[in-house]
Amino acid sequence: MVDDKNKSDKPDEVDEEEDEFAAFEREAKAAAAAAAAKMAEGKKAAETAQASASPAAVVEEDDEEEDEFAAFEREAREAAAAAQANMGGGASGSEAAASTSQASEAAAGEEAPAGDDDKQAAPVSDANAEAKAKALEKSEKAAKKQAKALFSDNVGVASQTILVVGGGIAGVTAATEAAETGYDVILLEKGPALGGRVTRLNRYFPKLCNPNCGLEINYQRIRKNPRIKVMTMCEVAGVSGDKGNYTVSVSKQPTYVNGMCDGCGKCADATDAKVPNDYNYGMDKISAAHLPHEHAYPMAYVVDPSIKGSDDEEKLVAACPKGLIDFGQETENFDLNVGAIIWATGWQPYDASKIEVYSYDYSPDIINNVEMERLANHDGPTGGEVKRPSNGEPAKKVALIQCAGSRDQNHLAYCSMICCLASLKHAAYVREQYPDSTVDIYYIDIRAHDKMSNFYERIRYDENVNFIKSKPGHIDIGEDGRPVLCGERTIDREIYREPYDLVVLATGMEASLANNAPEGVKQDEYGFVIDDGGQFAAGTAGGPFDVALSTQSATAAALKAIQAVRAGK
Amino acid sequence: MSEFERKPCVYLCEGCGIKDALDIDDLERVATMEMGVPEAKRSDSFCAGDGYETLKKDMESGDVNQAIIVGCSPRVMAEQFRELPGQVIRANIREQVVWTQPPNDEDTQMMAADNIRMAAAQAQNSEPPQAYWDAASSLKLLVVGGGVSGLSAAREASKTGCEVVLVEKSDALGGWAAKWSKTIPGAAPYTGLQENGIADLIKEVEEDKNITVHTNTIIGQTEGMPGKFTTQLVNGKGDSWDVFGSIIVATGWREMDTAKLEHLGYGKSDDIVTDIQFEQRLADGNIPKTAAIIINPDKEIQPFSSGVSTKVAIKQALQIMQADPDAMVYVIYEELRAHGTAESFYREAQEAGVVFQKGEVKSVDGDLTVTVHDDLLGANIPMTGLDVVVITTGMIPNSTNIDIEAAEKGEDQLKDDIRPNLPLITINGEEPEAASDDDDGDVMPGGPILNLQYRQGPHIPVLANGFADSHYICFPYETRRTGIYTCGPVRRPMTIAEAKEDAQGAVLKAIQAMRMSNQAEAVHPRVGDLSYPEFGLNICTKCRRCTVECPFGAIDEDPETDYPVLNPSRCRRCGTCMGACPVSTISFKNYNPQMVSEMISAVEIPDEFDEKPRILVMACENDAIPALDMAGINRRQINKYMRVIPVRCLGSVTLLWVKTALEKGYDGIMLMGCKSGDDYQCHFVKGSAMAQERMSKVGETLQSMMMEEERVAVTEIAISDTRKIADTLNSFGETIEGLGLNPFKM
Amino acid sequence: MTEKKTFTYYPGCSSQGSGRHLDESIRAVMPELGIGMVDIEDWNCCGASVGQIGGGPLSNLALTGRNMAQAEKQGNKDVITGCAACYLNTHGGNEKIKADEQKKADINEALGAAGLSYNGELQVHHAMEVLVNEVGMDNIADRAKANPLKGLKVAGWVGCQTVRPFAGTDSGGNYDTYEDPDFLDDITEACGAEAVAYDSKTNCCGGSVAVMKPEKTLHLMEKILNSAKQAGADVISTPCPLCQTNLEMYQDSINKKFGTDYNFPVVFPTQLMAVAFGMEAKKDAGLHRQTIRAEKLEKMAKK
Amino acid sequence: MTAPLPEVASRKYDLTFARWVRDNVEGGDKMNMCMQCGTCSGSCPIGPEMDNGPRKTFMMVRAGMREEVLSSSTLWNCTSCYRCTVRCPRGIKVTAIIQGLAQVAAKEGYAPKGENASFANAFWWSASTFGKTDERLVPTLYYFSAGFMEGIRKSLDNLKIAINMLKAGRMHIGMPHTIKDKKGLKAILAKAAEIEKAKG
Repeated sequence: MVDDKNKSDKPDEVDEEEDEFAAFEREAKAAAAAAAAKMAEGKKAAETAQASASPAAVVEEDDEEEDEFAAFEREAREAAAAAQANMGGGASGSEAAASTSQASEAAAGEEAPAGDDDKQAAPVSDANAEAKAKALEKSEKAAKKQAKALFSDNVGVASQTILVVGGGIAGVTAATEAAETGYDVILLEKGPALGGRVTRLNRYFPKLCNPNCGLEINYQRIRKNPRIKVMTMCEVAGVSGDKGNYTVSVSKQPTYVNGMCDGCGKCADATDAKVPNDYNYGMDKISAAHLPHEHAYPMAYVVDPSIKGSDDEEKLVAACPKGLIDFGQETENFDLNVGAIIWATGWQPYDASKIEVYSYDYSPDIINNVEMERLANHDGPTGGEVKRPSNGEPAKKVALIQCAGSRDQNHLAYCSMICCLASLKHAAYVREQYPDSTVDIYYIDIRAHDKMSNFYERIRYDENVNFIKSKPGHIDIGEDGRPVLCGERTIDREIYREPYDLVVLATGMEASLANNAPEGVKQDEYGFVIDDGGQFAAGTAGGPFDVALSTQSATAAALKAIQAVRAGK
Repeated sequence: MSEFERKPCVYLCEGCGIKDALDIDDLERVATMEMGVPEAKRSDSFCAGDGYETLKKDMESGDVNQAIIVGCSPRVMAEQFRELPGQVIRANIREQVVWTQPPNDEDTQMMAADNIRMAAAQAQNSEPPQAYWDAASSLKLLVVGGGVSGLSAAREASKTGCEVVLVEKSDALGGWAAKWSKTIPGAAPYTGLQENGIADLIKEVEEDKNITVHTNTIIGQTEGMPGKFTTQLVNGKGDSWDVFGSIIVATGWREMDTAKLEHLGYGKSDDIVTDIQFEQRLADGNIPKTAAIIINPDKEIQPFSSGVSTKVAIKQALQIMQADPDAMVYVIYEELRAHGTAESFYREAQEAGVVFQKGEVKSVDGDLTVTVHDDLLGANIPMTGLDVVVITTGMIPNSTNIDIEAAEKGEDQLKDDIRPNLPLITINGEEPEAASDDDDGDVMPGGPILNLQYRQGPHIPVLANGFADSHYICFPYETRRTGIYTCGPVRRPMTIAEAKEDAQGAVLKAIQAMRMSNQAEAVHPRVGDLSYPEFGLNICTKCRRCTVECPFGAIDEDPETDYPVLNPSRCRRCGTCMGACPVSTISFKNYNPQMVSEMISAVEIPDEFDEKPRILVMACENDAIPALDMAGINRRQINKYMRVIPVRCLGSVTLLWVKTALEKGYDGIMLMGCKSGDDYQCHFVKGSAMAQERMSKVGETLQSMMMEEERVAVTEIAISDTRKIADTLNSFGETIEGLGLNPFKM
Repeated sequence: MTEKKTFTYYPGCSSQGSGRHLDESIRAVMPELGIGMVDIEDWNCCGASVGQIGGGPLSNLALTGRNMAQAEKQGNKDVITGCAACYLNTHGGNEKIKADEQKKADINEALGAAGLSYNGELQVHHAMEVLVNEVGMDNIADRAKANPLKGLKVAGWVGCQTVRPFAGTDSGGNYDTYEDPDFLDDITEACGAEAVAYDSKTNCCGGSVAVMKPEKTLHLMEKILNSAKQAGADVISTPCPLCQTNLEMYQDSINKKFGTDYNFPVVFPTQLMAVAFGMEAKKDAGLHRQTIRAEKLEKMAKK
Repeated sequence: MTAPLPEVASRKYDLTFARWVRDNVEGGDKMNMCMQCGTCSGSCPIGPEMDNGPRKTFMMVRAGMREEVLSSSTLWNCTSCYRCTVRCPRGIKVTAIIQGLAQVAAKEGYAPKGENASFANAFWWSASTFGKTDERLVPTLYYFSAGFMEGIRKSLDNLKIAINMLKAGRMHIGMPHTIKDKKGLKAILAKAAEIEKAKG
């Protein structure tokens, strides 16, 4: 029997003449707990009173086959009620069991509730009562008509369906927000699973929380919502038509798993062929039949095309209990008719080999920032330890080079906005793993805007993280194979040649559609999508944003799409 | 008396390697004979093929209204089962049993059998939830604030078929935007000074028949809940009442206290002005020959140095140069935060001849001599002969109404709940002390905007530095007052273009909230959930734990009787109230203290001679359970004595369950929730924090029962801890085995 | 070899002095690859990089103006030059004249003083650009079948001025990138030799500063030699006459200063080609012009 | 140079000099685009020899520090390798500006004796007189420009090199090569100088 000593500490703000009352109360609870402790299985303990329904009667007797347990339990309740009955001040026993109708309706005080901190003001005769009641009655009548206007479908449109292209955080947000507002959505994803760029990030700034936590909630929303139809391995070839009536030509690549895979993993056991792991940007290998990654939604295996025609082909076909593996699968092309299109095609890291001065192709210890996210991730090639890819030793002296490709006429002319903050994260990863490590951040401006400036302060607090205002001229490879940064420290005018264990290039954000946009899409000079009344950009398809701004723009895009399909012509 | 007549049936799935690792006949015996489920069916897959057809036929015919599907994780194949009428209850024996335990092993079999026992107990104590009402009282939108954010919100809502009431406390619409001579470019090609455009927006709003505008009006008070916000509109002439479905607070920002700019010379000369004052000069065509614009870096003076100040400095510098190409304009900055495509605007200013100078302003004298420590020249340089010195100012959010005096209650709502200066990472383990001492910032002046008649106080909760913003990165419109959304600079510093897009986002969420409350469904994160907490007032002791601890202020107190009163559409169905109630009298139709107690008791506890301990694991279904699934997906071996019950949030775990488990004979109990504290990751704000606080008192109780404190542990598991969760459970298993069996084992 | 295209050839001042062997090997190999060459009539100095500090900008441009005027008279639309500095000034000047009406008028006014004029129809190309864009590696490889330089290890040192000044501008012939160009290694391979991995590919030797203040730039040249040694090269091949001369003539100052023992032959790619084409070591390849003789290459060459 | 050089500014950060460089030095129109990132100074092969380097020079121009800029050693150490120009993220013609400033410094007499300017003058003398650069006279004139004794010393240093070049036939013996129409070239150059002066 657990006594309830631990109940003595009341919520802190209860006022002082409480002691005597608290003693009684503890006693009552002890009695109630004692009864509950002897509960056996079977009927529910206490009838629950409907909070807002008609006044619940005092607990009736249970029906006939009430066994010995229920008697005990009824006894416990009466003891509790009795204990409260002889309490000073509090409501009397019977009243305790009386129901409360919607208190707020009847007796809201006029001005802000005065009285002690934890008790709402006793109701004063409320001159506004009838005004409120009249307003309420009027609004209830209006609500019926309003519901039709707000949630009804506009007849004049060929298709009310909203197409979302891209299954990253922006696409998933736009799809769920539009579907939960009552509209049918088709969500196209080029890859085998949703999650896009963020599911391959280790942490988000500024909270250093894991991106899959937010994605899990979004996947729950998708699982529950019949209005969202997810189609993976699909890419848009072209768009024609106009607001309210678009025809979108789609091509779907085969995964050679034809039908509802339940993720049992038998096909993976049937082959030891390995392929580069796209999830980790090819930094390690994975079975040719694999889940895209541990948090993949939809959780379905995909088979790498390299198996087709290899001698493992039959083994895989035989291994699948549901007989889903079919190497006859071809690319399918089909058209969709939709009312509005949300481009959530996201971004890709700028190709670091194009920045020839930084010798990205000449040393495995020179990586880009998305590869650093994989290195530090538990599901990454090294299981989360930031090591030198060349020899596997811990990376104790790390350089982070900002504006690698961004703010550069020869590469990306705009600032990609997230790289400074991503590098602050990377400094945190290294410092957390190796207390004796040093991280040098080479920057032009640390652009930590708004609340991110707190994040910048919190990292700057660590004196092993040095901020060096300089953009390195080039990177040589030292005799010992370590990358050597060469440049000028602009503050103290010193020319440096500094070797490092690991160099992370904070490469910028290039719009995925920058160089291969399907025709029919309006774009700006950098390849970011521009709204045109029926097609809208969500997230980084429309510009360099962080996740908070991407999800904000995706929610706005959902509204614009809804307005487009409602307005019709 | 509940009239729901349970017709359960067990569907034993044998596919995915289950029948190779478990004795299905034994499982069927447990489900039917032991747990009394009338019928059990088997198939290689109930998610497809004829297995699925059988399941579908059973439920559509009404023979079965509780399908207990024993197989894979509830996170898989849910799309298949969502169309079936009636309740679907999942027993996870694939990811959590077959993939984490050795096959054809006695303990594996017992674990699977226990999972079935728990699922059956769950079915016996759960019923499908019913909607608390069949229609909302109102589907009208209230927008507070007549600046560009509020005007845009009103228009966007009207364009989506929604009726709007727009309330503005001053006598004119337009807010700050009406004062700007030119504005910052917000779209491609991201260059070029823009026309203000606010006059057309005001005209659109005034001519829109869907929108009713009330100027000189503030909100007297607001009570009720989404779908039924009864609000008093107060203006000089007479108060009026109206009822709204949801509310958008777009009260924007106010100027910072310029007294804090003294060290930058403000006040020493009329020609040392703020950017707001300078805007007026630009509007009047009063163009200086030489000007220095200081991008004010100080964190203490304003919440933070925002991107907006940088863009304003660039805009005003560009205006001078375009008016007079021979003018000399110096923009002095420490970090030039022209992030994203604003880089093109920065380049445009450089092209026009504006000089950008990195340095720290040491002093600004009355004769307009600005002494700058020019980092790049490495010297203190006195800049003389300036006509004007402009200082950019920060945006203080109007999370409170500065024109009315502070309310007595709810002061703690206005303190930032993030200590912004705490170092982010712990280095070699020891707890870092805060970078700066003032942990709890000063309270914001001014009274409540909406004067919410909520038990927890009249204000909308704010984050660091007073901005009424979401704490989450993936959910920018998440709010701790359901149905009340904020947009524009009250949320974070924004330009006009950003505020217009933000208004679109907030309007979508407001309309969505109206639709959800109209259907009595929960909003994010448990979207669509019909269940809601019911209070057994007969044994309620009015201890107020539920009303105080509810993260969303959904429970008020009846002014006469002090009993808790639920406002159902405010509720997010997380169960924190259920976890708080000392007498466990709060329950949901499909998730209640009784149900989980039964599930705990349903597990077969081996007697002490079998040397087989039992560990109860109550894990958050949003992060810890997926992490456990993923440990299974990666085939990581896990302690074979654990029995896992998913909970909606760790905050819903009640002490009754711990007591039941200890009495039942469990040897150890582990609670797994999300990270708490300043950078909390709990989707219900403080579920795991609550659990830690409540469970901290269990230690004394255990000692009083001569049991070791280590038997009950609370740990924080993130969704990415798919390796750590296996190690945590295994090491806890070893601790328990070290402590020996529970002395109370019957 | 049938003549494919004729260029007006601008040899430049170094062709009569320190860069004679570049001029000789160019004159030898180009016809072999179908590139006809006619010297610019009475060509004058281009002003190189330091020239413009001596004279004013317009008079400097006039030097190029005169060359262009002379070349225009001879009819061919395309001018070819082998020296980086000549290409920099002639091509740069030519583009400036063509792009700016005012400059064109001033130049023609100045040229008028000698009865000359230029109306800007010419296009100036670098010898390497012609080899890459006009001739192409396959033709070189075919021609080099005569005497492939088997076993010769060559460090391709492109240097800086040859590829950089007009990088990225379409007028720059765009035959290779400026940070990591491959054309020199391609030529080496086409000649049957082995192009070693060479990390000082685009390092600067110090250019005119090396001529004026050698002590300031010896460490740059040492790095270039050291990388070639590390890479196991037998010879360094460079297209720029100033680079060739600097690296060759300062090797003993470097050895004195750094205590090294470099004795590294520095040749031109056109010399490698001449040998690979089976042409004469002296007359065509000008191997006798090396102050540090390339013995291994000489053994391979036909006498 | 077209417009006359403004005198030293009365106050720091006076933009008159910067605006003058913008209008009169090739590539100067883009100089204000400099965001002080340091790529140019960081890429310069001879960076350590320079007192300020191109980046700081641009900042000093902005700060109106005319004297310091024109007498800085940076202007005389540029090997014109163009690395700074191709790498500048803002597309500024760094080499052209530095060499343009060197031209101004030489014209205004800031060029230190015995430095590149003397070599440049010798080079220009040979080019304008013979129409060709004589690889023997130009270095010799340069050696002696820093004084007779210095001239002797430098010539001896390079004697061995000269002999090698002679042996290899890469140093011409006899009168310097010249173009045929020397008179015509002289006239052209004179006219060009005259046009330039007229532009003032």
